[in-house]
This record gives sequence, C-alpha cells and structure tokens, in this order.
Amino acid sequence: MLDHILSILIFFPALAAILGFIVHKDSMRAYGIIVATVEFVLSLWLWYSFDASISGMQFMEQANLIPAFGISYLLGVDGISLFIIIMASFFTMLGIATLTETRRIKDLIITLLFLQMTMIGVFAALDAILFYVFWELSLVPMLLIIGIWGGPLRIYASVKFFLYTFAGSLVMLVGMLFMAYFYYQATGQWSFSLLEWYRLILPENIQYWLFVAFFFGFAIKVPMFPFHTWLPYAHGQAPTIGSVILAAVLLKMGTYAFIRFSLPLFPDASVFFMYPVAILAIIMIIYTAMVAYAQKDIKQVVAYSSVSHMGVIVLGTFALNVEGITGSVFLMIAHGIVSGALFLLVGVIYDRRHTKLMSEFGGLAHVMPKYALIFGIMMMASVGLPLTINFVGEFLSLLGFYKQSHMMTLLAGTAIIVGAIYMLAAYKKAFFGDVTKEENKNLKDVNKTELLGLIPLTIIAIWLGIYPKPVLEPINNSVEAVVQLMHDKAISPEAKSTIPSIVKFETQEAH
Amino acid sequence: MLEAVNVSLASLNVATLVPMTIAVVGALAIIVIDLIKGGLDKSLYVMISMLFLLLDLGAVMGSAGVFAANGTQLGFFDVMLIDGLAILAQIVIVVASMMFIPLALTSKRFHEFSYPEFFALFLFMIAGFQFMVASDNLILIFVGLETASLALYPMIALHNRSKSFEAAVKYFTMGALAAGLFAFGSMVLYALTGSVEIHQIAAVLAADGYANMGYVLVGTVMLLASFAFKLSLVPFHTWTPDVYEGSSAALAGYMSIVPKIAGFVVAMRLFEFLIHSGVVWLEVILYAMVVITMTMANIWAIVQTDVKRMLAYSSVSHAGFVMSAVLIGTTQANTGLFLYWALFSFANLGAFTMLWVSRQKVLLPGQSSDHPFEKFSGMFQTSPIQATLMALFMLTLAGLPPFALFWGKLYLIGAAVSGGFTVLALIMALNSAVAGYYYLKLIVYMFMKEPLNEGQNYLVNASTSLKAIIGMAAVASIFLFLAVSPMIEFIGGFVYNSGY
Amino acid sequence: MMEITLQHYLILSTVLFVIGLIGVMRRKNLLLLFFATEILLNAVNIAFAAISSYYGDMTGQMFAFFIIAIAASEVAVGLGLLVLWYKRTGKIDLDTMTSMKG
Amino acid sequence: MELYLYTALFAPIVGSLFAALFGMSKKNIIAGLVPSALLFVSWLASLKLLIYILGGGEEVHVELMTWMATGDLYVPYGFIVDQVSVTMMMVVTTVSTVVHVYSIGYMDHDKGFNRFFAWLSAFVFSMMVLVMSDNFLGLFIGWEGVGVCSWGLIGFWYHKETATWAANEAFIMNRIADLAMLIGIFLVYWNTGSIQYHEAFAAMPALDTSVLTAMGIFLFIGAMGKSAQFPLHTWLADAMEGPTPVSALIHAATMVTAGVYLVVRANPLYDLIPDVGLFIASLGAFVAMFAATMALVNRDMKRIIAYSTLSQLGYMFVAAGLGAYWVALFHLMAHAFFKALLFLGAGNVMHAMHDELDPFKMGDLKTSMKWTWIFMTLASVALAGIYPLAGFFSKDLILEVSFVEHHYILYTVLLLTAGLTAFYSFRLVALIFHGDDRHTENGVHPHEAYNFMLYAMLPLAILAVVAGMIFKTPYYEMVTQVLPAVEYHIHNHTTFWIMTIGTQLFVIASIVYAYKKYAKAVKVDKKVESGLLYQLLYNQYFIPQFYEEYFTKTYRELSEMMWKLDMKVVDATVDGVANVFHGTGKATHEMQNGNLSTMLRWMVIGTVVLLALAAAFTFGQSEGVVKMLSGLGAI
Repeated sequence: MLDHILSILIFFPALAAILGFIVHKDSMRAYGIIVATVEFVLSLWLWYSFDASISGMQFMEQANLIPAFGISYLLGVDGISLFIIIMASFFTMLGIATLTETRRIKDLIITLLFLQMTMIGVFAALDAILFYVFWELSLVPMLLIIGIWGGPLRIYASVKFFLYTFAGSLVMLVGMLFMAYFYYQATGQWSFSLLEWYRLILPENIQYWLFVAFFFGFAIKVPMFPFHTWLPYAHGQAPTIGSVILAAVLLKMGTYAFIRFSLPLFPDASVFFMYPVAILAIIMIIYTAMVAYAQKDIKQVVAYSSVSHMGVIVLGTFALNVEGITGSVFLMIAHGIVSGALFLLVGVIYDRRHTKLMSEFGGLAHVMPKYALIFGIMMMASVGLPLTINFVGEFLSLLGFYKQSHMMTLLAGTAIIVGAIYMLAAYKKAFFGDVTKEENKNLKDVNKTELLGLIPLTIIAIWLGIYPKPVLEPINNSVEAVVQLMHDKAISPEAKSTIPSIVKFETQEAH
Repeated sequence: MLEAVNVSLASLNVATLVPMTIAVVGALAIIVIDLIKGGLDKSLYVMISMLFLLLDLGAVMGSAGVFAANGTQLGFFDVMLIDGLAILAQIVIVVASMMFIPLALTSKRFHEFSYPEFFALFLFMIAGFQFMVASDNLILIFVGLETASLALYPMIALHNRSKSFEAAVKYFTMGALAAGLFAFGSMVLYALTGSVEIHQIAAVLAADGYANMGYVLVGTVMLLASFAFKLSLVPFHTWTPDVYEGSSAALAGYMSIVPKIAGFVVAMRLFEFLIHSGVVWLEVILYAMVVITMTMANIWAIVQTDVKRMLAYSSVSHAGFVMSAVLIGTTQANTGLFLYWALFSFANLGAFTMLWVSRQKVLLPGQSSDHPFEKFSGMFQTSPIQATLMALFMLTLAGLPPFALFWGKLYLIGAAVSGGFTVLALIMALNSAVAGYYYLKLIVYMFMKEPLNEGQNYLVNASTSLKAIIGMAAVASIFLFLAVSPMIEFIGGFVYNSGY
Repeated sequence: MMEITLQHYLILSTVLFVIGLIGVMRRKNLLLLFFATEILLNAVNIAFAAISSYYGDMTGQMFAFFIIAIAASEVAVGLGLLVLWYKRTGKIDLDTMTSMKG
Repeated sequence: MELYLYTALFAPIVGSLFAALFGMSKKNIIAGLVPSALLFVSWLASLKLLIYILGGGEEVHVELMTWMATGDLYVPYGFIVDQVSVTMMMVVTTVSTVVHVYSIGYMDHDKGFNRFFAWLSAFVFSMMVLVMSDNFLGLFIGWEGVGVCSWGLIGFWYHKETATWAANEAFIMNRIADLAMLIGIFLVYWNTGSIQYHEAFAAMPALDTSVLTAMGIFLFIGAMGKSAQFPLHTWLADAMEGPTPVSALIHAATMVTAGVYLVVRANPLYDLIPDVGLFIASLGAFVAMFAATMALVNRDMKRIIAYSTLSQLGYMFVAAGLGAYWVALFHLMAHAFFKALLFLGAGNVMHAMHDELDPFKMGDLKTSMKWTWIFMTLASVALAGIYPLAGFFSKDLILEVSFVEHHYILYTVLLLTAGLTAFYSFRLVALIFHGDDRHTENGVHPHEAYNFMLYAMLPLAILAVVAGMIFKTPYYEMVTQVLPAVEYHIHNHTTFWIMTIGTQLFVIASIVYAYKKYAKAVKVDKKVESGLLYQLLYNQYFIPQFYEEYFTKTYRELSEMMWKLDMKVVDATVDGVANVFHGTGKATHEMQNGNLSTMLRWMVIGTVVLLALAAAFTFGQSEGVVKMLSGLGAI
C-alpha cells in the first residue's frame, strides 16, 4: 500500500466526493469529517514512513499517461512537498470540522473534497503536465466555493480569481511546452518529467525566457506584486473555509513551484533575476503591509498580510542558498498555519456579527477573552515573534537573503515593523477599548467546535516555533539537494559563485 | 471521334469509392422506403441512417487498413485520393454523424425529423463531405462541397421556423458567393498550370519557380476566401452565429464539427504546399487570420446573451485555433489538428446536445431566443446533474485539464512551439484565458445565481438516446486523456505517411 | 481586326465576375441576388472553356459542366428557400431579414 | 549545577502558565502566590549559582536541544551562566520577586489580577532567557519575549485608549530597533559563521574593521530600542500607562537595561571598534542630559521617574561605550535596586492618591505614609549618588571613568546631569511628601500601603543602601574574570578628593535647592513657565508631536494612498485589460448586424482586401514585412 500511498492520497478524497453524492445531506458533515480524517491519518502515515535522511524523491509512482508526447503519471514527495501535503489534508479536515456554513452543505463538502484532491496532486506531481493538470483543476472548486458561498461581490471575485490565475498559468504552459521541446531537441524524446528536465542544462538566454514564462504563472498564484489584486477580492468574498484553504494551501502552490521548477531548471536565470524578483518581493512586503494598515475590514487586513508574508517567502526562495530556501519552505508551512488560523478567527466573529468591519467591534477582549487570547497568540505568530512558527521561517529567509544583499534585506526586514503596525493596530481596534456597540455586549465566546479548529493550530504554531526540527530537517535535506543541483547546473561563473556548493556533497563526490 | 478507352475495373480501384457509395445508397434506400410506405416513424430512419453510417465507418476502416499496409490509394483516374488525411477526416465525419443522428429521437416532436427526406439529405451530405476530403482534384472537391452544402441548406430550413428560413437563406446566399470564389480561384490556378489536381498544380508551380506569383496569389486569395467562409474565419464568419441560432441546437453542433473538418483537410492540401514552397504572403495572411479569428471571435462571444450564439462564436474561435495547424504545417501540427478536432467534437456535441435537451417547443415569455443565459440561472439547484454535465462541457471547451480538449490544445500549442511560432503559441494560450470568461459565464449562471423561473425543465426534450449521447460525450470528455496517446500515434502515423 | 486571344476571354470573365460581385453587394432583392451569384459562376465558366481550349485539355470543360450542374442545383434549392420565405413573410427584401444579429 | 540553571530559568514560566490557567476566571490569590513563590525558587537557584561562581566555579554551559539547524546554521537552545549572566540573573530575580510580592497587594482590587501575574512571570522568563542565552538568537528570543510582555503589560488596562496606544507604540518602536538587531545577527552569522557567543567572538578579531563596525552599530541600534535611547526614547515615558509594578520591573530595573547588557555581553566586539564605543558613550551622555532636562519640569510622577531611568541608562552606556563594561554592569545592578524601589514607592503614592499622578496635587504625604516617604527618600539619595549609598559607588565611578579616559566633555555633561538628577529627584520627593496638603481639597484621604508590600520593598531599600559598599569588591573580582579588568583610579590623590567631594557638594547643593524651592508652599512662576525653554522641556522637545505629525500621520496617509493606488491603479489596470476585451466586443459586435447584404459585403471586402494585400506584396518589396514576421516567429 505504501507503494501507492500518494495515489491513494490524491484519489481517495475524489472518490469519496463522488460517493458523497449519495449521502444524505444531514449526514454529510459527518461523512466529510470522516473522509478528511482518514485522509489526514494517511498523510501522517506518509510522514511516518518518510525517510528524513534521504534528500531525493520518495514513494515514487510512475505510469505512462501519454507516452507519445512524453507525459506520464509521475508522483513523488521529498522534504519540500511532504509537509505541504500534510498541511493540505490537515486544513481540509479542520475546515470541514469547523464548518459553520449551513447553505448547501453537501455541495460544499463535495467541492472541498475535490479541492483536496487537486491540492495534494499539485504537490505530489513530478510531471510538469500532471502538475499543470492539478494546478488548473484546483481553480474550479475554489471558483465554486467563492462563487456560491461567498459575499455580495462573490461572482466578480470568483471569476477574477479564476481568469487571472488561468491566464497566468497558460503562459506557464507555453513555457513548459518549450521546456519539453528543448528536451526533445537535446535527447530526441519528448518528456515532461521534472526529474528528466533537471538533467537538462539550457543556454542562458533560453533560461531567461523560460524563467519569465514560468514566472507569470507562479507570480500570479503567489500572488506577487503587481499581480496580487485578485487576492483581496477572493479573500474578502470567500467564505471562511475558502479563505482558510486559499491562504493556507493554494497560495503555496506558487512559491512551491518556484522551488520545484524555476530554481533547479533555470539556475542561471534565477541568479540573473534574483534582484528583480527580490525587488518585487520587497515591494510586496512593504506596500501591501501599508495597504493592510489602511483597511477597515479585518479580513482584508489578514488578506493583505498574507500577500506581505508571501513576499518574505519569495525573498527567501531567491536567496538561492540553503538557509534562505529552507526558511522559505518552512515559512510556507508557518504562513499556512498562521494565516489559516487568522482566517478561521475572523470567521468566528463574522458568524456572530455578520460583519467584518473593525469599526463595528472594539472591546472584544472584555466579552470574548478566549477568542482574544487565541487571536493574540496568532497575531504574535503572524508578526514573527520568536518561539512561534513564523519566526523560524522569516528569520531563515531573511538570513539567507542577507548573503545576497544587505540593503534589500534591510528593506525586506521592515516586514517585522510594518507587520507589527497593521496587526497591532487591527487588534487594538477590534479587541481593546470599551465595548461601545450594544450588539457586542452579549457575544458568545468561542464555542467547542471552533476551539476544535483553533487549539490544534495554536499548538502547532507554538510547537513548531519552539521545536521546528522534525519539519526543518527533512526540508533542509531536500533543499540541500536542490541547491547542489543548481550549483552543478549553473553555467555562468557568477551563478556558480552565487549558488553555494554544499560541503557534504562535495566530500561524497571525492570518495 | 474519341477513342474507346478500355478501363480495367482493377485500375479504377473501386474500393476507394465504397464508403461514399454506402452513404449514397443509404440515402436512396430511405427515399425508396418512403415511396413504398409513407408515414413511418422517425426512429426507423434514424436507425437506417445509423446502420449505413456503421457500414460506412466499416468501409473507411477497411481503407484505413489498406492505407496502413500499402500507403496512399488512388482511384477513378486518380480523382480519388485515399491518403491518411482522407481516412482520418472520414472517420471524424462519420463518427460525428453517428453521434448526431440519434439526436433526432427527441421526446418532443420536431418538424424536420418527421420527413424521411431529412435523413436522406443527411446521408447525401455525408457522402459529399467524404468526397470532398477524399480527393486531390479541385473539381471533385467542388462537387463534394456543393453536394454537402446544398443538402445542408434545406436541412436547416426544415426546422421550420422563420429564423431557420432566414438562417438557411443567409447561409445559402453566402455559400453561393463562396462557390463562385472557389470556382474563380480554381480557374486561375488552372489557367496558370493547366491542371486542377493539387499535386500537379504544386509540381507545375514549383517547376517554374512561382514566376507568376501575382496570379498565384490571386488564385490563392479566391480559394482562401472560399474556405475561410466554410471554416468561418474572420471576416468571412458572419453567417456562423446566425445560422447556428436559426438551426436546431443539434444541427448547429453538427455544423460546428463536420463541415469544418472537411474544410480543414482541403485547406491543408491546398495551402500547405504553398506555404512550404515559400509563399510568404500566404503565411502572413494566415497568421493574421488565425490570430484575428481566435481573438475577435472570443471577444464577440463574451458579449453574447444567448448560449447558442455564444457557442457559435466559440466554435469560430476554435476553428481559428485549429487553423493555426495549417499555418504551422509540421507533422505534429497536422496531427494536432485531427486530435484537437476529434476531442473537440465530443465536448462540443455534448454542449449543443445539452442545449438540445432543454429546448422547448415554444419560447418562454420574456425570452427572445431559445437559450438565453437567464434560462440557466440557478440550474444547479433544480437539476444538479444536468448543470454539472453542462459545466463539464464548458470547462472542457475552455481547455481546462484534464478534460479532453486540453490535450488537443496542449499538443497543438506544443506544435506551435516546436514549429518556432513562439508568439503564436502565446496568443493561442492567452486566447484560452479570454475564452475562459464566457464559458465561465454560463457556469456562473448555473451555479451561482438563484433560479429565475420556477419549474424550468432542462430535460423537456430528453430521451434515452439523447441522454446516452450526453453520457458518451461526458465520459469522453473526462476519460479521453487515456486514449490520447494511442490517438496521437494513430493519427501521427497516418498524417506522416500521407506526407504532411 | 484584332485576334481574340485567351487574354480577352479572361478579361471578359473577370469583368463579369466583378459585375457579379458588385451585384452580390448591391442587390437587396433576393431574386436578383441569386442572379448575381449565377453571373459569378457563369463568368468562371467562360474562362474555363477558354482555358480548356487554349491548353487543348478537357479538364476545364469538365469543370465548366460541373459548375453548370451545380449552378442549376443551387437555383433549385435557392428558389425553394425563396418561395418558402416569400410564403412566410410576403417579402423578398433582404433588409427585412434581420431577426438575428449581434 | 545544571539543575539550578534550569530551575532558575524555568520556574518563572511555570508560574506564568499556572497563573494563565486562571487567566479568565475571577481573581484568585493563588494565581499571585504561586508565581511569586516560584520566582523565589528561581532566586534561590540563582543565588546558588552565584555562590558557585563566586567560589571560583567554572561557567555553567548547557544545551537543552536544537532549535534551528539548516545549511551551516546551527542554533541550539544553549544557556550559559557565567559571571556576567549570573549578575543579571540575580538582579532580575531579586527585583522581580520583590515586585511580584508587592503586586499581590498592588493589584489586589484589579479584576485582571490573574492575568497580570501570567504576564509578569512570562516577562521574567523572557528576561532570564535573554540574559542566560549563549547565542545571539537565544538572546533575541528573550529580547522579543520581553517586548511582547511589555506590550501586554503596558496595555494591561486595555480599555484605556492611551494604554493600548502606548503599548503599540512601545512594541513598534522596539521592532524598529529589533530589525537592526536582526541585521546585526545576520552580519555576525555570515561573517563569523556562527551565532554562538564564544565562536563568534573568537572569529571577530580576524575580521575587517568596517564589517565589525557595521556589526557593532547594528547591534547597538537594537540595544537603543530596548534601552529607549534617543531617538527611540519616546515609548518609555508613554509606557508609564502600565501598572506601576510593571514600570518598576520592566521599565526601570530589567528590560530597559537589556541594551546595556547586550553591549556588555558583546564586549569583545566593541573592544575592537573603539570609535563605535565613543559614539555609544557620547549618545549615552547626551541622553543622560537630555532625559534629565525633561524630568526637570514634568508634572507626572511616573514620567519623571521614567526620564530619570532614561538618564541613568545614558550613564550606563557611557561606561559601556568607554570600555568600562564592569562599571556599566555595576551601575545597572545598583540602579535596578533603587529605581525599582522608587517606582514601587510611587506605586504606593498612586494607590493612596487614587491614581493621581500630578505631584502638584499631593504634598505633605510624609505624615500619612511614613515608610513610603523613607523608602523613596532613600532611593532618591541613592539615585543622587550620595555616599555611602549604592549610587555613589556606581554613578560616581562612571564620572571617574570618563575623566580617566580623558573624555572631559562627557565628564562635564555627566557631572551637570548628576546635579540635575539630584534636583528633579528631590523636587519630586519634596512635592509629594513635604509642603502643603494639596490633596484633601480633592477629597483624597491617603493611607499607607499594606504592610506586606512595605516588607516586600524592604530588601530593595537595604540593597539600595548597601549594594555599592558591600558588593563592589567581590563583584569586581568576579566579573573581571570575563570582562576587561580595568581599574579606574585617579592617580593624583588631590584631584581624586577634590572631584569626589566637589561632586558630593554639588549634588547636595542641588538637593537643598530643590527642597527650598518645593518643600514649602509651591509657587508657580508664570513667567518661567511661558518661557521658551520651559515649554520646550515640558513638551519633551516636541519630539512626540514631531513623531506623531511626521511619522505616524504620514504613514497613515501614505497607507491610505497606497490603498487607493492599489484599487485605482493596480487593480484598475487588471480590470482595464479585461474591459478592453469586453469593450471591444461591445463596440464591434454590431459588425454582425444581421443584414445579409452587410454579410456579403464583408465577404467581398475581405476578398478585395486580401487581393490588395497580395498586390501590395507582389509589387512592393516586402523585406520589411518579412523581417517583422520573422520576429514573430512566423518564418
């Protein structure tokens, strides 16, 4: 069974979703929870069976899909994707368990299970086209989640989300086709297998063009400035569950893809574009943090803060050294946990008051102390307090990039300042002060269902902040392999010197 | 006095004619049956047509076997040309027709299907298309084209609504103009080369090194205009939305597939040799036409208010997309053309059939056309399965992976990439995004809006056979990716062995 | 007296064809529009016949015959549609035929 | 010894978590007692370690577990107890134990009692992490931890707008400095390859001076934020919004001295870059003077003490900057005791006066609050540096250091500041405890604090008296094993005595002046108060206003602008692209007007255009076109 665990992880939710059509709608939630829990346990099993000391791919599966065009069903996980997969199944479980939506709940759960399939597929796929299939397919359930269960502007938001990311990924698709074509030219064989592509060393100018093509797809997904404007709408209109999964998992597809595709395929281009990308990342960090500060809707604050943090992730990725990339992968998980939790928290108050405007609140700490506490912990995690999960990632990302540029890191580092500004300001507006609004005087504190979702997240946020090793170590091993691959593949001396060679691997070669 | 010519039956290679003959015989049989005993039920004719189509398909497959073994077959004084393209196109034509004909078995009674002539015309039309693709001779192509077209016009008109008449008249008149242009173009090429066989023309032109480039271009322009009409390339596309709107959804779906594949094959035969011989002008013009057709049709589709018209523009856009294969002209591109069209036919037929099953006899109050978007408002809540299927077809048409059409797109854009058409590849890709908008629009209506009119029945016209067709199309849309590889190999082999 | 060469036939054919085209563009009466399309085809017929004779090749004439046959069928179908349309609306004016657009 | 180390370190967090269990329920005395007891345990453990170290024991160094390890980076949870950290541990645990016990009384009627202790003990834990870590990042954990606890405690009364505002201000200002600190850490890592103290410091002498300078500056900027040095000083005065025990513990004794501790800890680095040291010293002297001047005229009891803290921090930085690390640390310790005492006394006064902070509305409290009066006077004497109290031994030493090091300007500034210090301290004491009764008219009837609170203060009072005298020699001997052992003696005996006695006289004169001016009836001199200088000092040199006007407001407006930009430009562009398609469609779909004539014309026009293009192609030379198309990849 372990040989096919990835396939099982991918298709079990989809199968369950299809069978779910038969389940009665009153029992649907229980069904969803059971399915998602089984899936989560399976993903934990994956972790348990995962050999952290191996840097390469594990649990590989291969089957020919379209051999005539070199497309295969190729799966595998390494330290980079493992935890994102676990996180995807974790959040789906949590999301279904804490669901407060009552309208068309059966459809919602089925949609979520399909979404889960696509999410896990993206992170497990090692064939570019397979990756693309899941990548695109993930748009549909999300479109429906936003479009059906969203707010007043839901149609606009969902269509914008869909078309924007769709357009970007089509450019990426052309890039993939080029990549396959170059592979064809080099070897006389079509192949979309990433592992095959890794062996291809492309001339620099081609790398540049392909890097740009892939960049469009990824940057829109991340979303990087200036392609980020779909995100506030999507978050603003999406139901809680949608925002949670969008922020926690879907955005990670972009940054993950940078590490999976852009860096190892185009090492020279990555070095060449390091500064431009870093500049975009820095703009993302500061600019969106400022925009977040100007927001009146607390969900928008969290949404823009998401963009801002994704900037740090991108920056860490383009540090092109082990510290930075490991940090960025870790931060992906950290950001998933924290922003997921923040969106859940926003959902809690939205369920009670059906508004997300901060001016409607104030003094919530008096009436909802537990809520305020959890929100406070998550806020502190979000601003990167040491011993919370975000700090490890942010620190490593910035540390990594500092090797490349002092000034830019200094600018990017303002993330910790501007992040604190909007978060604290928002917290102050919503939680501190006196309770002024009559409606807020009798608000119920978080209930058991909500705690069920929030407490595990809080525990993870602190646990992995204090002891990140179980996650950091596998990531580190895989990232070292990626960096070494980049170093070996780099053509220009500049790139060779920018991307470090890992000592460990050098000694192995010597023997 | 002409000498008596002795022609041995073997040299005629009658086998090349068998598929078309079967279709013609089928048509005649239907007429004869009607003569003997009128008033028979339409299901009889449907099944007879089906039978003959099956025979037809068998014959095509037979010639496919011959082709695979012996290569291109010529027949009837070299007028018939059974090469890979002809076989592939015939397969698409016949299979698509087989999927169309059961659509006549609606639960509501529609005027046209009660006439046996309809089915006769249908089979004649198929024979016409088959002739069109199975020849290298401009005369036969012209005859085939006109046979098919002249059968098609009455079929549209038989729908018996004023819009249908209008559509038929428009189509007919423009078709007549196109016929004139085709004839003129053939005449110019004939004047230049003294031959009406495409390979002969190519050989003669190549021999004198395209000395009369100006005249070659005049001929090319005329032929191009004529085929642009058939393939609905902008600005020769204006008939498409009107004709689709005027005809029944089923027929519209059919028209978006079969006549075009016939057109593509002829376009490939005619234009690719020109492009490969360095007629830069044609390449430029085709490039522009492809881009304009794809883009503008998409843009116009965005602003449509009727689903069928939207689908009409979308099929124009798809045609533009596929026309790029002719422009690129590599084996991969030509393979992609057939692959794309085969995959497209399932999704498109599925979508049109979905419209067809929801088609009322009379317009609902407040509706100006048969299938306005509002009609589908909130469809998911009243009939979830139909809505899901419709959404599936929309997503397939939008080229969303892993649904069938995506693989065609992938392969064709891949062909553009390997053909060196970088910018074209990008334009093709981005057009998919634009197209995404209007396909989504229907999904938005179905899933995200509240139902407008209570009791809107989306299955008013459904019958087992219609459902079966939809199911087939849906299954094909989802699972056809499994067959893509064999298809590529099969098509690729045929295309390559035909020298394209 | 000037000898009539292939050139002249071709020019005549082209002129006729252009007349046909103009007719197609200008005519608002459906019946006259059909005439114009017939002119198109017959213009081509002249050329085919002339070229055929010039090359001493029968193909052109064959083509011309086929065109004649097709033109005849076209007329049959076209007039049929025309009659139907006339029966329905009582008009054969093109401008009344605009129920579908956009 | 490891057991003691862990006990000292983790006892506070256990107390914090224990109190947090009661965080949302009603006041429970247990929630105060247990953390206090645990802190006492922590104090005992620290004491044990101190005795061990004093007895010549090896430094205790432990690694609990790995925190982060990736690439070449290896960060453990490593803790070290050496001469420097044990000093800090003693200071921290002593003051915090006292403050905890005191708070049981002080927070008696507050409904956030339990929460208070959770925060307070958490703070102590963070502070212990800060001083005990064996690497920069561990220090940073504590650094941020104290920041967040400070945020929670300043904003403890979160219903007050000013409190929450001050909390956020403190946090954000500290964050600005923390960024520099992080950059400093990055520099250390990438240049020395480690962030462990001993490895990093060992590698530093081999490094380029410019790199070291950058390191030193960035780390110091970090220290500036925590220690509220100019220009990041405004938060400290505003932080007085928090409960007074918090001010005593965090904003006087411990957290604000973390910056000094950092410089002391990084002494191997700063020894290599004397220029930066001089800058630190100069800034310190400036802040000493600058803060003292603001304290002169302020009318808020707690703010006056806060400014005095600021001023004393300046002294410490002078010492640290001049390389007299042990002196800086010594003053840090002495200052912690008497300043905490002063704050706690102020807390008693506040309680008695129903949270009145303006000393001009008090007066003559010595009758009703005798012990508080004695304690505060003692603390003020110690602060003023009168022999033989603690301040004399530590503060005057700093004056000597600057003299011996030939920085006479610094010396002069510090001497003047000493006078100012004495003046404002006794201005406060005189206003509160002497003179007319100005509070009864406001309906306030003061009473002394609980006895156990006074007992709690007693150790501090004793320490404020004896710390200098008794501890100096053993401390010196202990701490100079790791810190540079420089004795600062003025070799000329005459000069020494003139200076010492002169300073004492100058200070006493200031005290007398303050008493004369404020111990009797308070006269308000309108002319002075409307003067420019007074206004300048009273408004804190208009710096808070300046910050509000030019930073806070600008940032807010800029943010609003960015939002508009985001919506009106970035997003509008995206929508614009979509609208181009939609608009084109709307504008051109009428080309299909349904009229057959038009359709036919389109066809004919299309053909004619194609013919025209063909003609153009044939006749015109089309090389340009070819070129253009090859660009498109068409050829």
